[in-house]
Amino acid sequence: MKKLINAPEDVLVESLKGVAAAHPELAVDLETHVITRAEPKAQGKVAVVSGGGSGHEPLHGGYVGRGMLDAAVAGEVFTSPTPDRVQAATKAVDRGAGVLHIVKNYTGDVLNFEMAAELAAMEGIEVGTVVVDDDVAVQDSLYTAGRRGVGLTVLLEKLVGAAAEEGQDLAAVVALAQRVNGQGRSMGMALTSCTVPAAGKPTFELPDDQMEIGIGIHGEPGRHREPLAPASEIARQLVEPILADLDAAGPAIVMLNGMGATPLIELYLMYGEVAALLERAGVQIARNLVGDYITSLDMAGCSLTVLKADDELLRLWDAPVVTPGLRWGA
Amino acid sequence: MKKLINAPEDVLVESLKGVAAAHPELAVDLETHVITRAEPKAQGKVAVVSGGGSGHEPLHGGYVGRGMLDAAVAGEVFTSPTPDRVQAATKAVDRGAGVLHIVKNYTGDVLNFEMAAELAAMEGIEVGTVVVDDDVAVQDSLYTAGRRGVGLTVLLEKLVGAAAEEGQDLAAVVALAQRVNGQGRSMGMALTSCTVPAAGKPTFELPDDQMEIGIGIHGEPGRHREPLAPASEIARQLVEPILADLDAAGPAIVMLNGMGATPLIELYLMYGEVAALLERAGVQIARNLVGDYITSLDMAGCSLTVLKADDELLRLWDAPVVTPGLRWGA
Amino acid sequence: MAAETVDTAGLHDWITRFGAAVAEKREWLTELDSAIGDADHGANMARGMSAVSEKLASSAPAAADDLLKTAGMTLVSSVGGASGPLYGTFFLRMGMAAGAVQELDAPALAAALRAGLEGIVARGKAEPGDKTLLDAMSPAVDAFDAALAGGGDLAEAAKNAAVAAATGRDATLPLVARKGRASYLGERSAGHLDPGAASTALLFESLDATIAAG
Amino acid sequence: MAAETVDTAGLHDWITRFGAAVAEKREWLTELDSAIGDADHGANMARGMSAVSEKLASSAPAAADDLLKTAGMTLVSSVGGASGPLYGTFFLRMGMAAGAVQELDAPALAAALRAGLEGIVARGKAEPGDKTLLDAMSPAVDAFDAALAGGGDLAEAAKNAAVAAATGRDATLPLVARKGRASYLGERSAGHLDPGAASTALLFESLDATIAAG
Ligand SMILES: Nc1ncnc2c1ncn2[C@@H]1O[C@H](COP(=O)(O)OP(=O)(O)O)[C@@H](O)[C@H]1O
Ligand SMILES: Nc1ncnc2c1ncn2[C@@H]1O[C@H](COP(=O)(O)OP(=O)(O)O)[C@@H](O)[C@H]1O
Ligand SMILES: [Mg+2]
Ligand SMILES: [Mg+2]
Ligand SMILES: [Mg+2]
Ligand SMILES: [Mg+2]
Repeated sequence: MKKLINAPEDVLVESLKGVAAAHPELAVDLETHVITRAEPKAQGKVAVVSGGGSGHEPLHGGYVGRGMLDAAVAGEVFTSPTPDRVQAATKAVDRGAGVLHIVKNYTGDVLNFEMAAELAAMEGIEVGTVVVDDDVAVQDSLYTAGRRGVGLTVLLEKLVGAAAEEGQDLAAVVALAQRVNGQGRSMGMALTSCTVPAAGKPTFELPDDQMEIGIGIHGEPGRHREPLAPASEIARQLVEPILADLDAAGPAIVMLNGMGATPLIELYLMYGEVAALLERAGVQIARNLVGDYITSLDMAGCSLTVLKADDELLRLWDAPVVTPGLRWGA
Repeated sequence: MKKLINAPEDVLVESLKGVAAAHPELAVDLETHVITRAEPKAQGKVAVVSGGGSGHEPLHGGYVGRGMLDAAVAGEVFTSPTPDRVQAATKAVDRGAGVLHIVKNYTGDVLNFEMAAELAAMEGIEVGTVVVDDDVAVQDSLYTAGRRGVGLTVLLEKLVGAAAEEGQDLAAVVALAQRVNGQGRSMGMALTSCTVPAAGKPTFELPDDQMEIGIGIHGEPGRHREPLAPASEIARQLVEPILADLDAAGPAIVMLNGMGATPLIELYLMYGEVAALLERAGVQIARNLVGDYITSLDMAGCSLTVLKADDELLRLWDAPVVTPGLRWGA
Repeated sequence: MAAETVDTAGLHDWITRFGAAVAEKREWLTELDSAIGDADHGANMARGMSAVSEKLASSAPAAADDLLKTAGMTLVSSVGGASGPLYGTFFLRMGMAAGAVQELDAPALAAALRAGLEGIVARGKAEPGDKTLLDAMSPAVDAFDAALAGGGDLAEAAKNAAVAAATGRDATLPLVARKGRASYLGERSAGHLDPGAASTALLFESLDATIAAG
Repeated sequence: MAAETVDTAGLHDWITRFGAAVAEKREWLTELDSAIGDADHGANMARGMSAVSEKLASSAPAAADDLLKTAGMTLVSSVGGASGPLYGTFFLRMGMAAGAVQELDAPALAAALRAGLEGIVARGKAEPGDKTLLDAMSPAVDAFDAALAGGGDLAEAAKNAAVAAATGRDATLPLVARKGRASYLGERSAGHLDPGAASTALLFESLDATIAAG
């Protein structure tokens, strides 16, 4: 395992120390692993909280700031944070107008945030929850854990953060979150596995001439493995399952995301391929992101997220955002 | 070789296509590989041009935009662009107030930009040149090619871009560029080699328990190889040679840069280590960047850049910048 | 002949043995989770159980319910992931069922285990055959009950439960996961043991060892 | 007996042979550059020489200077890197020295080669022993001159130049680089052939083959 770390068990806290050193505009609690804005929002505003396992940086801590999250809770690598820490974040940012929990659909995240919401209710804090489940690689079914929450989480945090920032109430913010979740889909692939520091070796072995299609963001193996293909073919394998699941004709916000070890030159190349396919299918890309926004440690690969947009979503998208990971308009 | 590409020989143009698709605010010439702002600066403003081999993204194309570069010229991977293309960029952005060429100190870059400046002179365009040579891994000497230009290039492009944007004349912009180059230093290290697409295999082999200290940004082997060490020790090996060469006590702008395949969680961890060492040495980090700003394809590793700052440099640093790679204040 | 009750010290011993087993098998649990999950089950359980040990070392409650609830709360607040709330709920519900007593006889322990199991079902909403820790825990608790119903003693119940848990763990091998992270793999999840079922088998193996030693 | 002059077609043949040699040895040149540079010398030279071939195929100039200058300009505008301006300057200066003639006799070719060499020195400011392509080119041009001065013919001059270039290439092996990318390696650059010296040896090997065939 080759990583810029000291002891594997210290990775999370030491990385948070670096975040604290780099971003005086954030308050980083090294005990609870909760990141909040140094300057909290005013009383009476809905607070937006997200969190999950670490290893997806800049998600979630990098999205704390004006126009996006009020707090992020960082779990151990790939492990949902515990309920007491989610509750600590919830209490820290509640401004009397309720708190939205943005949860990615994994059993661990759902259970821990559920328990946290129970704790919050006991203390009289109103909590709304959205469970993001946008990953078309996973067949959805009533009888399974359902689809995973992946790339759409980034777009949702931005849009919902803008709505909360402009003073929308909890019901409106929750409704917006549900709506965004309903009209966004993602699909990912990997060229290599990632290596969890505590495990010390790659989660899966992928021969030099193979790739995994349909991976999530935790080094889980994908839906299937196949021979390494050119970017144009990979693009097709990302675009088609999304469009099979979502009628995305019309304006859209599109993200081509790197998994952590994919250089930008490749991401742009893939974006060119993907944008051409989408546009041929009638998707009008109104806004886009190309870069590392929700990663999987040192995995090489990428994911595509397509969110159907409208004037309201584009307005919220363009609203100012000032976070380490996304910044514009201010 | 595992990359998100089609044919190796098409990587550059196809990646530029993606840049064009992602950034309507840029004009990308797929013939000359020149990237300019879609909305050029007004007549009478100094233009700032940079360029070099590709594979360092977001450098340089990702720094074209308001407050930074007017044009970037993308060479083949790790190969300086040719003089005619630099000249095409120079002509495209000249607004009658002269053009600054920002050149990283490599024989190829220096020779090609030199020939381009000769071509520009023949057409009556005044060109000033700064050759960035900040890499303390390389011993400087009158009899060698001198130090390489690496991370400082990013900070210099930002600062000089701000000065040009606010209307400083060519002499002032050149003087600023020289001053910045004089008071910034960098040092890099690699955990893995990178793979040049056309070569198809890693430039050097690095055993699983070894690292290279003092690498550049072209997959060149470093000054020496040694056993893989903890982040704290690596931080020391980056900080010490910089401080041995530069009296950096006082305010500074610091960049901890990823080489392309290093995840953000590791970069933040390294930043924590580096910031602590610098502060112990009397460096007051006034501004910082942590992320992938000048990369080496898919190399894993990082580099540290320290630039002595003062009120004037901090003012220019804080000036609005709107580019794909750096954005704030607007 | 083994004792017919287990006291708070015995429950503590069980938890200690489980912690040791998890620490010993940590890499194996993580390996199982690498194949069909995210390579952290060993780390998760080891982190949680070492937090429990520390907590109980600093102040070991005298009552059975306090001990079990402390273990549960500590797991909930130190593990995260799926296994944290699930194992945490198991011990919390066991504690609630056990009540403020100093020792449990065989039927009381059976009732507590059953309550723990039901707590996991209520939280995780998995069913037998979904390829989760339930596939080890549910047959184990059933076997415990069946042994008592058949006139067996505590030792026999614990032994049978341990065997049933191990059998249940092995039976997850061919299953296609329908809950948890492994479910994302679809058909590819078949052919691998479920990591949670593997740690649950350790839980009942440890209980058996405790009773046998007691 | 070989011809005592080389005409424009002969120069064209030389360039074609050089292009073919570079294409054939492309991977080797890149490998040499991987060891002490940035793994692109083969790609650079191949890209440049194939651009030159294409250019000359579409319109081959009749005069020696036009031919050489076209080759030089095409290299300058298609290669980039260090080798583009250097090899480009070499052919440009050769062309300027050759003048608007249809053929060059041995002394004229010698003068043109010398002018090309001096162009490289003026551009790159390297000295013999710096571990650059000069270490092959400088002895090659010297050997060419020496053969003529000693009464040798064009063929002998070309042969001796090729041998001197190859010897010069091999002599770069132990050198510590002082110019170009390899200089960043310091002492570690010793023990490797210089990639540019290797391509320059191909240049003179091709010249020798052209003259011998002519
Ligand atoms: N809904 C559920 N009900 C019961 N057990 C579950 C459920 N979901 C997951 N599990 C168990 O949790 C185990 C995984 O635990 P762990 O790896 O620690 O958490 P995570 O999946 O969050 O990484 C699985 O092997 C499975 O036995
Ligand atoms: N200053 C110089 N003078 C002469 N030759 C040089 C000089 N610098 C570099 N070279 C030659 O250029 C070769 C490298 O060419 P190439 O790899 O194509 O360019 P780059 O170094 O820009 O990648 C070196 O092997 C060396 O022979
Ligand atoms: Mg996990
Ligand atoms: Mg090069
Ligand atoms: Mg797991
Ligand atoms: Mg080279």
